[in-house]
Amino acid sequence: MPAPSPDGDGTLPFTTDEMMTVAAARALGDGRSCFVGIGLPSTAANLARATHAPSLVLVYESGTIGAKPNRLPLSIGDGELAETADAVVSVPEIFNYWLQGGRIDVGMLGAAQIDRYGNLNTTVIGDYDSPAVRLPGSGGAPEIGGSCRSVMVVLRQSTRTFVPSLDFVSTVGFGSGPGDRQRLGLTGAGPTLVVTDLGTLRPDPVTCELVLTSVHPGVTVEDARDACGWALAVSPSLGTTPAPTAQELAVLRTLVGSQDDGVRSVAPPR
Amino acid sequence: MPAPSPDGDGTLPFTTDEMMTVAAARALGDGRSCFVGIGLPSTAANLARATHAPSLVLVYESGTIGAKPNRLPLSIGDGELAETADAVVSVPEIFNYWLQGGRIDVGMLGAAQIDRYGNLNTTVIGDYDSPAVRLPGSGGAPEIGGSCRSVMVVLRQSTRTFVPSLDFVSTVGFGSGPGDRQRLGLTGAGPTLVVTDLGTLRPDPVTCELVLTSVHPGVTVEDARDACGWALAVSPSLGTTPAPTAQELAVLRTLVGSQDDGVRSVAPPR
Amino acid sequence: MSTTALRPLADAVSELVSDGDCVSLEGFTHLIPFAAAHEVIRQGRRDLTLVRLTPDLVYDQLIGAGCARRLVFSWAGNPGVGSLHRFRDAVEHGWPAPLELEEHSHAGLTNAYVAGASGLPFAVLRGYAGTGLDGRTGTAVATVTCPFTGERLTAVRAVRPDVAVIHAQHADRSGNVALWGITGVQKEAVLAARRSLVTVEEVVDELRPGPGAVVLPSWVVSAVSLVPGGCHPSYAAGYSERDNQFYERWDAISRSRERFTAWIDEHVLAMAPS
Amino acid sequence: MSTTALRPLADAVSELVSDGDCVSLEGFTHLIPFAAAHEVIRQGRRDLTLVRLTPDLVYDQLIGAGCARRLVFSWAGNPGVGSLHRFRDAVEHGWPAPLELEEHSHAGLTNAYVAGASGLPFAVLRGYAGTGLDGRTGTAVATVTCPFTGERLTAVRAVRPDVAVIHAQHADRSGNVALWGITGVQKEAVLAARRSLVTVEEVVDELRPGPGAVVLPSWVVSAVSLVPGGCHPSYAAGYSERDNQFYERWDAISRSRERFTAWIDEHVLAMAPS
Repeated sequence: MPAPSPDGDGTLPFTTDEMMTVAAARALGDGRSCFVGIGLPSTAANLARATHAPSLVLVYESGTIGAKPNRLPLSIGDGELAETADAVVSVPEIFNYWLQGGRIDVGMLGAAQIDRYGNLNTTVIGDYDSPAVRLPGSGGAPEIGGSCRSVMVVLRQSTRTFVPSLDFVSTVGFGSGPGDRQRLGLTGAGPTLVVTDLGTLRPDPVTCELVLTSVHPGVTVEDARDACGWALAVSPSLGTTPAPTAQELAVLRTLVGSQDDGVRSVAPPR
Repeated sequence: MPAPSPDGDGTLPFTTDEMMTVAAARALGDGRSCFVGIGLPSTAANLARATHAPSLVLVYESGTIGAKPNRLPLSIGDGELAETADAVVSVPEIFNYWLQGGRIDVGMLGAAQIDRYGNLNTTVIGDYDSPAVRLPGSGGAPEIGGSCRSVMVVLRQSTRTFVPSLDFVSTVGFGSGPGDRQRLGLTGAGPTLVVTDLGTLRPDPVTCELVLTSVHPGVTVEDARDACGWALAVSPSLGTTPAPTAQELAVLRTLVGSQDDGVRSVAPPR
Repeated sequence: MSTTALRPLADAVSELVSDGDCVSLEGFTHLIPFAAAHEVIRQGRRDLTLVRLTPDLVYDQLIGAGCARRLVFSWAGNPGVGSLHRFRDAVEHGWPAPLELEEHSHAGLTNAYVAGASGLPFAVLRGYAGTGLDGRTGTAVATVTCPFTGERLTAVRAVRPDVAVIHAQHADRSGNVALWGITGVQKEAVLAARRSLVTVEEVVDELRPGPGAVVLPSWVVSAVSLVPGGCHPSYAAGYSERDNQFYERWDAISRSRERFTAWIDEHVLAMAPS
Repeated sequence: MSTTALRPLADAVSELVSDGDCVSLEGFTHLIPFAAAHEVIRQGRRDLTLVRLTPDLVYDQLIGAGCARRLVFSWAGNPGVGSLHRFRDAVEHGWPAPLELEEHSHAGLTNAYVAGASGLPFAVLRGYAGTGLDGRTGTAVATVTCPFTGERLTAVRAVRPDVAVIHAQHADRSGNVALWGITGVQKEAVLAARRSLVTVEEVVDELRPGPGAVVLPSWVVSAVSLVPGGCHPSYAAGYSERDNQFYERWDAISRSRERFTAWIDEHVLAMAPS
């Protein structure tokens, strides 16, 4: 692992996945509750907790509320989550009382495909009955997307992932546009932020269509447009994401290393 | 407390309430599960557990499953129940998973009034809106009466309690007769046994009307008829309840004494 | 989400409970929040809708003191002793004020809390069928047809109190709460309510929840107040037994309006806030 | 009600699991009953309907071994690693046999278990709305209208497996069971099922359930078998960590039909019953 230079001047070497994870982590506010799955969302949430958001409450669908893992969990059933949690409840309780009860601020979701309205596919590529690729399926995502106060989607951007039309709707974002969430009885605000390896997108407040609101360092608007399967709208106030700081990179790399080798060395600063 | 003579020859002095409690206890089979409230049902169930039914599983609506109290509990929230139980669950769980789930063999209920079809009133004497006596109400009884595999009712018999028409239906027995339980969606068999201070009654298998099936020692059929507000049917095979044995009385009196003075001396023989 | 601060009971009650509120004080014969109820009486709250499975002495006191306009309940007795005389006097004679009743079974009212905690407008159960309760629940009970089997089942409307009040054994300094023993419907009551107050026996440096403990993180609790003995005369597992003599004495105290009023004057109104 | 006797795993599986049964092996990434699944494979069961939130490696093995006709599930991946290749091969190419899918969300299938455990024909939730799952759940999802608010909600049909199989840490000699850590939907699966089998790490003289433990009394369990390590390679809190290298190796083992078949031959079929 390369040691980053100590000054966070935006010229540090970092990968696009690291930029994506850091950008997702920064969007998680301190003291909020966050419903996280394993993988990049869990990495981002733990990075946030280890940096600017020490009071972020991590809720995993396995029933661990307020988990404070000292290493990245290998799965949502990792004993590390149960042992460090404020409370461990059953799976029915986590979905009914905590998620559906409207108590979670941010739900973090990944996907294999996303469309312009932030709808997500995690089920199948191709036809459902004779699929090209059978993916794992919905898991907790439909109701995380429905009931969390807001949703953050994290995925790599390409024409394979940013598609004009999903092969399967696993999780509803804004459906086919304004008013659909209300018509469907979805209580949360939906995907208010999408973080990719190229930049960040937010829904237009009127049309609900995703709009590119920032690009990561070194990424152009053309890069982002080329990696999108529909005519990507760009915000008039497009910004550039600040590069990862040395501290962010150091903590992130230690976190990721902790998963590989089981080291328990990432105590959060609290 | 008078010490009973050691031979159980039917001539021991005992009260009518003691006879009633002993008769109720005897009807509880070993190894079965029993949903009990505080008062006479709890006394009878603990008497059964301390005598012929050491493996009787006592379930209280406070969520204690398999409670093995060493003294009679003062209320269903008595710590003694939680401390001696196999499992303590929430009130939603006890009603939904255990009672409504159809897992309880016998529900024990008391009442202020009963009618010929075993329907029970624990709510009000007189008119609901301007009552002569406002009673505590339904509590767990409607669903105990509905979902337990069978129900045992225990109450003192008089023309005030055995009435032609209830002032209020708190718990359905057989409704207005055959087929009503099925029509109402009540899954259990209903009140298959009523134990009073005068004798025992069981429903006629065809009409569902309660029939006097035994009288306690010293009680006549006329006594039972006089203490009933409707024309009481009598079984052609009417029997006499065996008197309490010396052992039954001794255990019962120790149990009741344990409630008064808090003595913890009634360990069951297991 | 807000982080709970420990605060004096009088402040917490003043902030959280207003005239006309729907208030649920829960604790299934165990951990009954008497001290908080006494503070509600001292602050002179009126026109409350009181929700509770087992009104017990705690609501007998609130009803007799004139705080309640409406009672939502399923079993109103003095457990193991007999009647609740203040409840009966209000129902039978309208003293000190008429009391509207919304009457349920335990299973029904429990599921109404579950629906409230779950963010659902109603819950489904097998219950009430054939009983006289059908007409006595206001508009809170209806039927619903299973879309798969066609079976008719009972629907009970969700309870969403303005405030839930419970008593627990422990809180930590961040306001996380743990209670254990018989835990009843306290979790559901707190999660169903818009605001919540927890009185606790003890504040500890670290929660160490034991078997069967319910833990409520600080961000679902509005306020925590340290009130040792705050559930007397009921039980607090690990702290105190039920004061059964008080439950028995209450029968005589509460039989007469005069004796009750004198008791409230002396033991509640004249007392300093906890 | 029957009192459970401890019995050998092979006997218990033989008695409880038949061809064509609906079988639920539960354990939410923790305490997954692998040893019992291997016994099902050894006994050559066929045409099973397999129900499970997270099929995981355990159903990849049962599907690849030809035991399953139908899968009821909500997330079919190798957690933290990638795809379930035997599941995918069955779905994408019908090997070794076509696999019918009934596909849910976690919240939906969880509530289907809750309804089953509660003796109800269905459960209500906010879920599935607007997703493609609507047409993929067979007849298991419908809508229901709130009789109080008129709101349309989702109804999910109860799951009532013929057999539920779980792994737990402890049983006592009477067959009472305790499990702890992440307890998932195991209680609901056992209570929803007609019959149940629990494999355990250890038989103890007395259950001493710790914080958060689920206790299942012997009279709701059909059989208990002592199988230390019976959930390897998944976790057993207090006993073993997840064998993550096995989860990673499974990716390569399961990619090829030949290598999978050789693995099953060597590590399952050639093994003596536990």
